[in-house]
Amino acid sequence: MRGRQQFSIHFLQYLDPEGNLDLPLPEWTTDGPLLLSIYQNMVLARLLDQKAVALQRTGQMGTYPSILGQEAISVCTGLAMAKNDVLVPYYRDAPAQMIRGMSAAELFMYWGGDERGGNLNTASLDLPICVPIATQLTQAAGVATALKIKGEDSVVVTSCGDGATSKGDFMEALNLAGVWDLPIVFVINNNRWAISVPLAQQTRAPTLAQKAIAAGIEGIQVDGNDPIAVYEVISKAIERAREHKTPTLIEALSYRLSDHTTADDASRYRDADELKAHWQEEPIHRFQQFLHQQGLWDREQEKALQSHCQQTIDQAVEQYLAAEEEPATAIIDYLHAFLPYSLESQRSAIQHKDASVNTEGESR
Amino acid sequence: MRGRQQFSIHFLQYLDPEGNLDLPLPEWTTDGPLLLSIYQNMVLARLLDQKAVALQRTGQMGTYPSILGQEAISVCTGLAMAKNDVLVPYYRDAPAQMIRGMSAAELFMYWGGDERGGNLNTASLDLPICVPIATQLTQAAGVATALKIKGEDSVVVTSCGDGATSKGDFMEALNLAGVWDLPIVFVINNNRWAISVPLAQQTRAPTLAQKAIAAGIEGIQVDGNDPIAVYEVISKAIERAREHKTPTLIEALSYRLSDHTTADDASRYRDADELKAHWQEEPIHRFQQFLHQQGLWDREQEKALQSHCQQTIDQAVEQYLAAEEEPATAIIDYLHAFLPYSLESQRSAIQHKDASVNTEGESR
Amino acid sequence: MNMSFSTSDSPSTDDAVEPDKSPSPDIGGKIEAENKECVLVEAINMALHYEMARDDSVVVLGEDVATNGGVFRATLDLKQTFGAARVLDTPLAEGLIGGISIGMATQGLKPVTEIQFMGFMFAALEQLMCHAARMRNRTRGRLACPMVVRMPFGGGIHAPEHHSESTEALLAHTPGLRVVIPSSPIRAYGLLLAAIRDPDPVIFLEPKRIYRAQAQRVCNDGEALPLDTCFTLREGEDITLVSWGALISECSQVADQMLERGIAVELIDVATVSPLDMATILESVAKTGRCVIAHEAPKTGGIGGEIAAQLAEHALLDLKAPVLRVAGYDTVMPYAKKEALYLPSAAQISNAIQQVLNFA
Amino acid sequence: MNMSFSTSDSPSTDDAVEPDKSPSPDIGGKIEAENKECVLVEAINMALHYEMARDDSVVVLGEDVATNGGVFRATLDLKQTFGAARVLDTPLAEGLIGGISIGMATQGLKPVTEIQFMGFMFAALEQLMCHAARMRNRTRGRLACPMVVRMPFGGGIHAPEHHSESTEALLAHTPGLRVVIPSSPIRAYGLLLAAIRDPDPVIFLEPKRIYRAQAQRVCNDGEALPLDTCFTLREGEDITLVSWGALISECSQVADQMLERGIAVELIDVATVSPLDMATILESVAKTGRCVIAHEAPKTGGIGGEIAAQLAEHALLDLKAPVLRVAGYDTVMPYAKKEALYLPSAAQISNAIQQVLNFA
Ligand SMILES: Cc1ncc(C[n+]2csc(CCOP(=O)(O)OP(=O)(O)O)c2C)c(N)n1
Ligand SMILES: Cc1ncc(C[n+]2csc(CCOP(=O)(O)OP(=O)(O)O)c2C)c(N)n1
Ligand SMILES: [Mg+2]
Ligand SMILES: [Mg+2]
Repeated sequence: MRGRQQFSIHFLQYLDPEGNLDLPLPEWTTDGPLLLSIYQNMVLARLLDQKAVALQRTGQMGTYPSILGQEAISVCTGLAMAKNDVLVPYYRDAPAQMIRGMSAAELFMYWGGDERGGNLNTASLDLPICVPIATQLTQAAGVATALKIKGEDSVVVTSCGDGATSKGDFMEALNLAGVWDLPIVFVINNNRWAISVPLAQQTRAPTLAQKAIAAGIEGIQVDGNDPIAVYEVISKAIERAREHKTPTLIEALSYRLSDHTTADDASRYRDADELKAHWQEEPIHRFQQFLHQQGLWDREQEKALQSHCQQTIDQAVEQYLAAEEEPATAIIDYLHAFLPYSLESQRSAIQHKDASVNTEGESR
Repeated sequence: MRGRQQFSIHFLQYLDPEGNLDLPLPEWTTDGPLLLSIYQNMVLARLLDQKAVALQRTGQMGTYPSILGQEAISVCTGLAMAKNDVLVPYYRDAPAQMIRGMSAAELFMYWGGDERGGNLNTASLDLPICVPIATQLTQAAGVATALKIKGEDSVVVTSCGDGATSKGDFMEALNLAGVWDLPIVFVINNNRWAISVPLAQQTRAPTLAQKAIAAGIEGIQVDGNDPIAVYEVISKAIERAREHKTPTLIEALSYRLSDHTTADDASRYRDADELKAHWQEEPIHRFQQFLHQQGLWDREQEKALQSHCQQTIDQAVEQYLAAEEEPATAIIDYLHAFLPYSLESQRSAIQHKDASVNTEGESR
Repeated sequence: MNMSFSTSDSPSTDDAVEPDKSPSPDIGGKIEAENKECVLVEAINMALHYEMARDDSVVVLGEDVATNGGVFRATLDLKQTFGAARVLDTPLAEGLIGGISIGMATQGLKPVTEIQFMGFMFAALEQLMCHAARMRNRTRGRLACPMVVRMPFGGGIHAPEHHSESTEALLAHTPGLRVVIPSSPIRAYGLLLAAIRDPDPVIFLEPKRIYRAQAQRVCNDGEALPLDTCFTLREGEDITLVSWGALISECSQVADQMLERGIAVELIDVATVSPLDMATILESVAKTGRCVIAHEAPKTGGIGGEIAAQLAEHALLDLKAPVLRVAGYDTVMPYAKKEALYLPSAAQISNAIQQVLNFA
Repeated sequence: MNMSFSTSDSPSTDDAVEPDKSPSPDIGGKIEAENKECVLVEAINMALHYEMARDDSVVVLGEDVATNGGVFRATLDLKQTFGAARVLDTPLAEGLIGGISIGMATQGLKPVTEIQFMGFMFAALEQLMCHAARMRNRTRGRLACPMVVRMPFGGGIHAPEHHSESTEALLAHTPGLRVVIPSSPIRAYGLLLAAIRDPDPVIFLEPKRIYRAQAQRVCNDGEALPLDTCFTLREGEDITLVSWGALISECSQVADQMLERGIAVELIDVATVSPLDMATILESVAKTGRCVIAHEAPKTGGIGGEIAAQLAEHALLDLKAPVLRVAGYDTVMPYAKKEALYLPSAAQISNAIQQVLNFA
């Protein structure tokens, strides 16, 4: 006896790199303010990203992972989610986090080496970003399980990079989402590189979306630099998750136009021509062209937007640089809800050491 | 723009549960001695398994995981491999290990709590069995990498259960096999249960073979109780691995007719009817019917085989029970190639303690 | 799959991150305090029943914990009583189990997670050490991980490879994790309740060798024990004997024998190996001047080393003799045939005590 | 993918599991012993070059180690020199990296594996602790794991979260693993050669804070250092100061300051934290009667505790004062802004010494 099971993976793109339409627009695109919001958030994201790099370069912040060229994915993620949904982001998702309430100052704080950057200064149940690759994904599955147990109608959106799909956690989370029918959307930012390792050295799978097949769930590939396609796919997946408690894996194809982080030098391992070619596909120019074509955007608006963003960012920088330092004991005060008595003497030692650092200067 | 990628998973079966042919036989089945060897090894495997359970029940051996009903998979694995191939087995692969040189006494030793059971008393580079689920799979990928680096034409066969496919290691290994073109064959013994957890609670994927799609490699599902199909699929996969350095994932559908181990009681969680139904599909009866039909086997031969197996097993039991104990210091002597001098005093303490245990009896 | 997530039993999670060490006085009459003669694993089961009834936000998950009630039956009947939405059989993946527990805990649930054997915890360590232990700190208190990870541990039951290890020191060296080890049914009951109610992650290690050893009368009154206090099991003037887990029985035995010979052993059950209650131990050693520490884990780098080091730091002048440790050898846990050779014995403990007492 | 597995450079693996601590005298003239002024990370790179040239069975693997030469450039130029078949960029999965290293090692190769930062080792622990550490024992010597796992560790470079931890105690408490920590270019070179040549798994922890600190003249002669000996960096009669890794520089600094005040510090670099060479430390303390131990890892359960415990066991009568430990606090490693507050400082070490010296 022979039998056969068939599976397929679709790819979706509305706007080509020139901003021209490949397909008839989905219905929601009649919502002009939403289209503009996508654009405005992408521009803000890019300018903020530039500022973060500048802060690092001038010694005012630590190592930072730029999201240059991948703004569409994160912005559409943030805009497609409802307020009571839960975001479990990875470290190139600042735009989504900010749409959901994180301040730019908090972003700077986090990468400036200050834990308060993970507080998000809100009552949100979003998880903070996650440095150990892919570990957020099983946590996200746990969040989705909790929402389901609690009978809430909110959903989880979680994200990771292409490299992260090689780590077992990725598949474990996908598999659980399938078997427990979890209200969750996985978004892969496939920017083609994991530090110096190109996608072709991560996997032989021609798409990352097909990894969904292993878990028996829906997988789809989308042009991650086409905000229309990204928003369409993410919002539909969120809807499905909310209404039918079914998970989706989305592979958003993009490209890392920057170095991996400010500590990296991609010219060591990456072809200049490849980089140049991908600049032709980046999302902001493409979307601007489209909005122009649709008569939704002009130079005046652009100018106003730029200056508004600049102002927001300047304020954030100011706030960041002016922030008072946390007390020394903060390094132990948040370890447990209550300080175990056995740590009391260490807590005083920290205070004492801080005093001596303050009077003697950096004593190391 | 819309695009679509297609994937498919095939299922293969030659013999139905009554031993009747579904498909024309593959060419290698003209090799009568091979067919008989499959049968004989399956019978030996079953009798040995019974003995192992009996040894446990009578307090002469520790916890033991029976392979009742899954003999075809492991026997065909062992027979399809070349001598210089490397087996990286899981704990229901004793038949394959024995075909490759492990003695029955070593099997008893291992489950009797004696490390010499992992020595395999041979110069083989096969790995010993692996208790932490799925961890053998990435090791197997490493073995395959080594074979490839060394330019050898041998291949690796590795195995696991259905439950193991939920653990990240499984996917990590599959993915590496794809991207590094490794000469490796993964065999899943899908016996439908992971202790008390049925397959439907492990994954929503309708087949386990489709997990190969996530790694961009070949996957195939086979009736694991049909020795013809199993041997065909495994030997073809080994051939491909040897000649083209391409990996394959094989899902062999079988059923765990026994409790999970001698420490388990499956009646607590498993329907008696389900168990009964699956007894109709077990491989030995099926294959015996087939051999009868082919005129390759008769009652006399069966009788001779049974008594030969009994003899082999009795000898092994005798050897096992008569084995001299390892010296006490064996528990530290194999930790490193050379005992670090800091452990010398512990080594003498072990000797000393052993002496006191021997004179005072069990002192705990 | 047959897991029903009904909205009707949606838990109230208002007080999810609030500390709560006292039992609710009114739990709708569902549970009556009863004295039950039970063994350690039954006491754990009783505590789980109690707390799931009291607090809707408690959920139980792990491999084989639901339908099968756990391979040691610690979670018996929980699924029947509290439903499939609160008692979850997970796929086979410890990293996943760690991760989902964290995710659930951040959303106001209180997962009580089982790792089937401590030897299988390794795949979960990334989640436990990098995330569970840090979530509160990383978010400056916004999110927390009120979760318990239960693991049977230790040797002596003639189990196969990887089923008999004692690696509590790895967990105890991880700031942000509490590590708790009961040594009797009563302490198992009270400490598990405390662990579940603690607003932070607690690793709860169950000495499986004594799962079904001596029964005790345990009062099912929902009374938790403190999570940061050693238990002085018997007082004595001559020497302090410090241990935890299954070895407490050998230690008691030795203390009995010693008493017959006129030697009064003060026996301390550490119980909460992290954070360590050194105050109790120091006070005892200040009195006795002598100390022996016994544990199953390999000696080097075990928690016994930390205790001895703190004695060398804070009690040097009290010490009348070297601090001896009776512990596992620094080698891989042997298979069943030789595990007795590895495990610290009463004779070894008693020898060490004698040696310390004989010290000039 | 561009990894070419040509059969032409098939390594000879005859002596794969044979111990081999001496450099081969004849390596075809490919390498000439040269003195090179280099920093620690360069010394590591030099040792890797040396040993890959000398021994065909050595392969290097990890994330970003091939084309990029490692994020710290420790594996620079290895791929160019030895080819893509022996220098492998792996997919992003530490568990996988651990597993394939073991698989390779069992087949006669000698993998030298990089975990990009120690903070990412956790997913590999199941492989390292359950398998690498046990393969020889489990097969009664039939198979072995001659592999090295290199990991940059420790704080002080203002890196993001999870890039600054010191969790060597977890590894050192695992029988079957050796744990080695160099504190200078010369020791990095010699210890790494020894680690690669050792027939068993060695964890090689690289103190990244001093990767590019003070250069030293290192002789590229393939001479390995012993793997089970502390290095006494300076002798002194008054107090023993024990440390390892990056902190050795603060310790030297403090020793200098002390000398100016007439106090002779004996400074011991533990270097091989497992197995521990206690003989050297005990001998020193027998002479000085006083001891301070300094390490970056959290104090409780750190290796300092083990050393102090052994002093309390074997040197109680030698001790003229409590054994003090200067260590990290028992908390999560803080982010960059506050890492200096966490890290033990020269001032703290010097205070501890003063305290011990002042002890009646
Ligand atoms: C478990 C783990 N291993 C290694 C690293 C170091 N590291 C940081 S980012 C990165 C590459 C991630 O690539 P990808 O998933 O594609 O995300 P991208 O950065 O490209 O967005 C690596 C290896 C890490 N953070 N965590
Ligand atoms: C990492 C790990 N977790 C848990 C266990 C305990 N355990 C032993 S066998 C088993 C079920 C395995 O099921 P499956 O993979 O289907 O193999 P089968 O036993 O059915 O052949 C479990 C959970 C283990 N050995 N290793
Ligand atoms: Mg990427
Ligand atoms: Mg199974």
